[in-house]
Amino acid sequence: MLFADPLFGLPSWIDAIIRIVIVVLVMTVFVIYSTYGERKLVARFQQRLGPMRTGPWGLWQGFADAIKLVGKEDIRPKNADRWVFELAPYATFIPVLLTLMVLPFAENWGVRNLALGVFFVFAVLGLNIVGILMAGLGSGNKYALLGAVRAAAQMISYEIPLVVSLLCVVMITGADTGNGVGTLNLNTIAALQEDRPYIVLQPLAFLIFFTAMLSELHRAPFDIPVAESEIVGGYFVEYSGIRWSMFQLTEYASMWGFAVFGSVVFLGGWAWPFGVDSHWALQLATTFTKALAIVVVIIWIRTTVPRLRIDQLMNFSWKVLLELSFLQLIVNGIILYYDWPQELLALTSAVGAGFLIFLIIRHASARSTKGLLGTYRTLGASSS
Amino acid sequence: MSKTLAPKPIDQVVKLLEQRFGKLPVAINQTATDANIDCPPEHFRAVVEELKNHRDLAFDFLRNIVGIDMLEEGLACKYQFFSYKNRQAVQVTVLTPPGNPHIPSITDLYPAANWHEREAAEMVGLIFDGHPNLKNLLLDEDVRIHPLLKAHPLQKAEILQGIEDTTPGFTF
Amino acid sequence: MATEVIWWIFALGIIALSAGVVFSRSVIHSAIFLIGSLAGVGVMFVILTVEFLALTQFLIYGGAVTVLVLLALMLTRADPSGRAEKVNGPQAPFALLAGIGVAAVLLVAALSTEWAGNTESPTNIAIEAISQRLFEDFGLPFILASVLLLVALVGAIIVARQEEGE
Amino acid sequence: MSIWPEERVHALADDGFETVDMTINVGPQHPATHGVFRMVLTVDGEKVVDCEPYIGYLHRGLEKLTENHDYRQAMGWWDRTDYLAGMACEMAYCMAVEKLGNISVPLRAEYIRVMMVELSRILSHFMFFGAFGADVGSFGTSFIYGWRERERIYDFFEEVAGDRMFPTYFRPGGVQMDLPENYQDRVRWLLGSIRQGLEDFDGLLVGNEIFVERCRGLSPVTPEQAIAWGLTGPCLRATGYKFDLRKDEPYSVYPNLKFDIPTGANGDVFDRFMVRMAEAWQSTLIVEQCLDALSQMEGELVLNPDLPKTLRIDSGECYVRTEGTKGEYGVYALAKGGNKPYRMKLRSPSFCNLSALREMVIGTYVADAIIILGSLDIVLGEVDK
Repeated sequence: MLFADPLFGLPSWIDAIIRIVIVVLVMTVFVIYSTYGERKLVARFQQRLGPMRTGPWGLWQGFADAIKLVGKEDIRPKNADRWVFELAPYATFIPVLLTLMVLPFAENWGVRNLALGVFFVFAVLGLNIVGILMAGLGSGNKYALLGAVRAAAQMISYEIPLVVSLLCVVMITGADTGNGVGTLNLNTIAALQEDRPYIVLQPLAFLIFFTAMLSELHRAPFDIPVAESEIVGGYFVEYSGIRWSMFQLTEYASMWGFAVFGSVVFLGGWAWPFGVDSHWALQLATTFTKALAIVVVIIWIRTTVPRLRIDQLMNFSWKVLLELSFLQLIVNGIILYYDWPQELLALTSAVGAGFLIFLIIRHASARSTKGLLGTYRTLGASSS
Repeated sequence: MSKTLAPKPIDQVVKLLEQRFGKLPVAINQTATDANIDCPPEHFRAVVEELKNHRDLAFDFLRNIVGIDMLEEGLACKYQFFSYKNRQAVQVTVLTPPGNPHIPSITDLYPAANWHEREAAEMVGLIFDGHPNLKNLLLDEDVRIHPLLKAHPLQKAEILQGIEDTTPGFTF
Repeated sequence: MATEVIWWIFALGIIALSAGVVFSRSVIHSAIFLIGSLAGVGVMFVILTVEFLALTQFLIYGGAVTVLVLLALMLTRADPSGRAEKVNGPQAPFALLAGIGVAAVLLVAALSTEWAGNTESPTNIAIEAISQRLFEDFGLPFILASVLLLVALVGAIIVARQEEGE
Repeated sequence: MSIWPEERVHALADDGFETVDMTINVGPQHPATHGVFRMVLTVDGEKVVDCEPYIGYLHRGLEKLTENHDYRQAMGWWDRTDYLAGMACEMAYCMAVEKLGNISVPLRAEYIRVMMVELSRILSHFMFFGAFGADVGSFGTSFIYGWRERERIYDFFEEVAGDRMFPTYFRPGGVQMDLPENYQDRVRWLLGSIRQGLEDFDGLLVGNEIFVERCRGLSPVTPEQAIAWGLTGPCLRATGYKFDLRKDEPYSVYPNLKFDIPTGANGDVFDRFMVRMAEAWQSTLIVEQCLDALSQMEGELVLNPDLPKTLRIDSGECYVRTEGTKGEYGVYALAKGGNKPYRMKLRSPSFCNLSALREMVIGTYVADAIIILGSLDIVLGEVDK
């Protein structure tokens, strides 16, 4: 295992605890401000102002919400399964917390620098479902149960394209490290992108990763497990107060976690465009900016796009994303095996990404949706 | 399908109905808007079947069912039919004798009649024989009052009948 | 020393959770205890510094298998409220016999084997070495196993589809 | 076409697995029910195998109240039936009273009425677009889009009548008072922003492939089914059947106005949406013609001056139907002397459209059931009377 130097020369485990505490505290502040930021951003998309009353431009709104949530009554339904119900928020939160442990926010700025970083992230994220299932089963509510079933089905389906799209990148790191052996270490993956981020080489893989990420996060258009207009919040419908805020914390923490993860793997992390030798503050700012960009896009999509149906969601995963991601994997393998130039990688992946986008657009335009209103815009245009 | 037919004048509809129903013991007259057939309950089914199935009549659409409390005359039920095919409208009035508010249901001919009949049943106490599910629709399921009867008070403390403990209900 | 303490804590924890799997009255609780116990085994692997195995344990057993168990439970039970359900039927004595048998076999095997490794200073096996073994030394058996699993998967789907179609 | 049998219409999917059917209660407090409506869905996994709607949570005894109030007093209750388009309900009520009492209405008042009713139709349709978008899951953005134009129309209503949702502006024999001074510019500006709003919806929802994918081909209804189930209004026209009471049984000044009746092709959810879009656009054209006509008769009377203080109607019976925002809004009225109607009955389009819900949702997914319910565009004030 690679370890960065312990802070102040402390023993390794004290150093780890200090780092964990720092990450958790910073994450909490981030979560509080990302709820505020999301509300502001969504409000702007909807031609509103968003929170304005608490502090200047409503800046303290997040803290006010947090205090309100902590002070709320913690309600447990009568026919809930007590321990399952009460432990579920923690069971969802811990895996997300664990993923934050391996993310490099700048060079060696992270809790631990694992050799198996990428593998660790998706191994631990798999456990996330357990907490959701516990919430759904323990609540004694049918909406919650339905939400949990949907969440489990969806997360299992989308984990495969997610993992395969990451493997595409890991394959390429093998060509970059020089010895032909790829790396799963997130820090190394970031450092390898000093010259160009992997999104240039693998746009298709990034598209697949981004889509699968939206699904894993239960964000629109894949927010089927929490669909407010159908099952009113899904698996956390029965939670209130602090336990509900644990779910919110999990949601936003995992959103940031995925954003940092995606920016490290695809967007060059802290290394691109300022190089591996830049100042740590610049590196931190770079990572933050990239993660923020991903988060903003997630929120943007949420405000504009309706929700898919569960069967359409499954079809999209199993019939489009899975095939494309495996195709990308095979093409990468061929190109890397014969040592063809990397421009070919970029080209094939870009063609694939173009194909994916074309598929979606053709699907929409083939149905000539724009015609109907146009016919009735003027008088007598449609009179028979 | 999409041709626009002019609505048929009422007197033409009345004439048409007189040709069809001259033999039956029904009275044909007209209201301010529609032709009207006054029909006793026992001939009601036959009249409606004729209205629905005859080529010249072809009343394929049930607009509305109104239950009315006519006090000492009994309960009346008015059906508004419309023919999309021939663009004509007719109203069928069924007056049930006091104490015997039974009318055959027409849900098998017009699926749309289902909720209308349920509403008329709970509001004035008509009974539609052959209706698949004559439960209360708008009122509470276990309430057995008929609020649109003229005898039912408007501004009094109402006692919801049919509930075991007869505590006063809502006061308006 | 510290490692040993942690090892003992987790070992006892695993035993307690496994007992929970057997003795809890609700199927849901059993499944959750099972997840806990499997995750504990994963932690044991971490203590032995075989991270790859530990993560695989988390991914396959913690994430996938138990989730499938829970999903199957959710879809097949009449009462979604998670109330206790009778799990012990007339098969209990046979299950006990089978359990004792398996435990005995495992114990005998564990005690009679001459273990090659050394728990005092475990060796850290790099993932490169594992992949070397898996994809080069034992490449053909690995691929054959994959094909077998794939065939089983496709077969399962076909069987399920046929029943739906009729 | 089954007639609501007690037994299951669709046999449970026999896929060889011993799965358990689950009943889900949706409503009366549920974001998708647009008010206090409740339905109990029996689901097999995600498929709906049965649906039992329950209504009446908002029953206010409209008909009983009308029987016990003066003709003019009772009109306020009728505002509150289709509370998204109060003026359209007033129109039907006033027409019924006028029919009973043989009351004539000045021409200027008729044009004002039609203009207000068409603006109400736009109001109601915008509410539908917004709420339907939220049903499909666009996180409130469509809602806010719909609200923007609604606020502007409501502001105009407030200036005209003093109230936004329940204006009580019409009177038997005309309208309460003339329009404010600057109404021509005001309404023309309104029409511009309404058209912009429709374009925005066209871009936000219809231009979105997920929306189209969700709505296309969902619960297709044939014209025959629609007529048998009692569907009227946009739900009927979406099936391709061109029938609109404004054209086919014309009333008021509609014969003098030029407009088209938009129809769909498949009767599916998407067509219901598009028919309403096109209808709202046509309504703006009608309002424009009304404005032109009104500018020719400035200063004329807007209320029949010969009416007594208390309306007394000796006898009469009528069934007046108007094209309400949701379908055929019919009023049955029976007078037997005195200053109160003997019986008044509302044939509410939402009520009749909703009665077909069960047939439509069986066999669809839970998420689709919500969308189908949304596509019927029910208003619970009208359903429950």
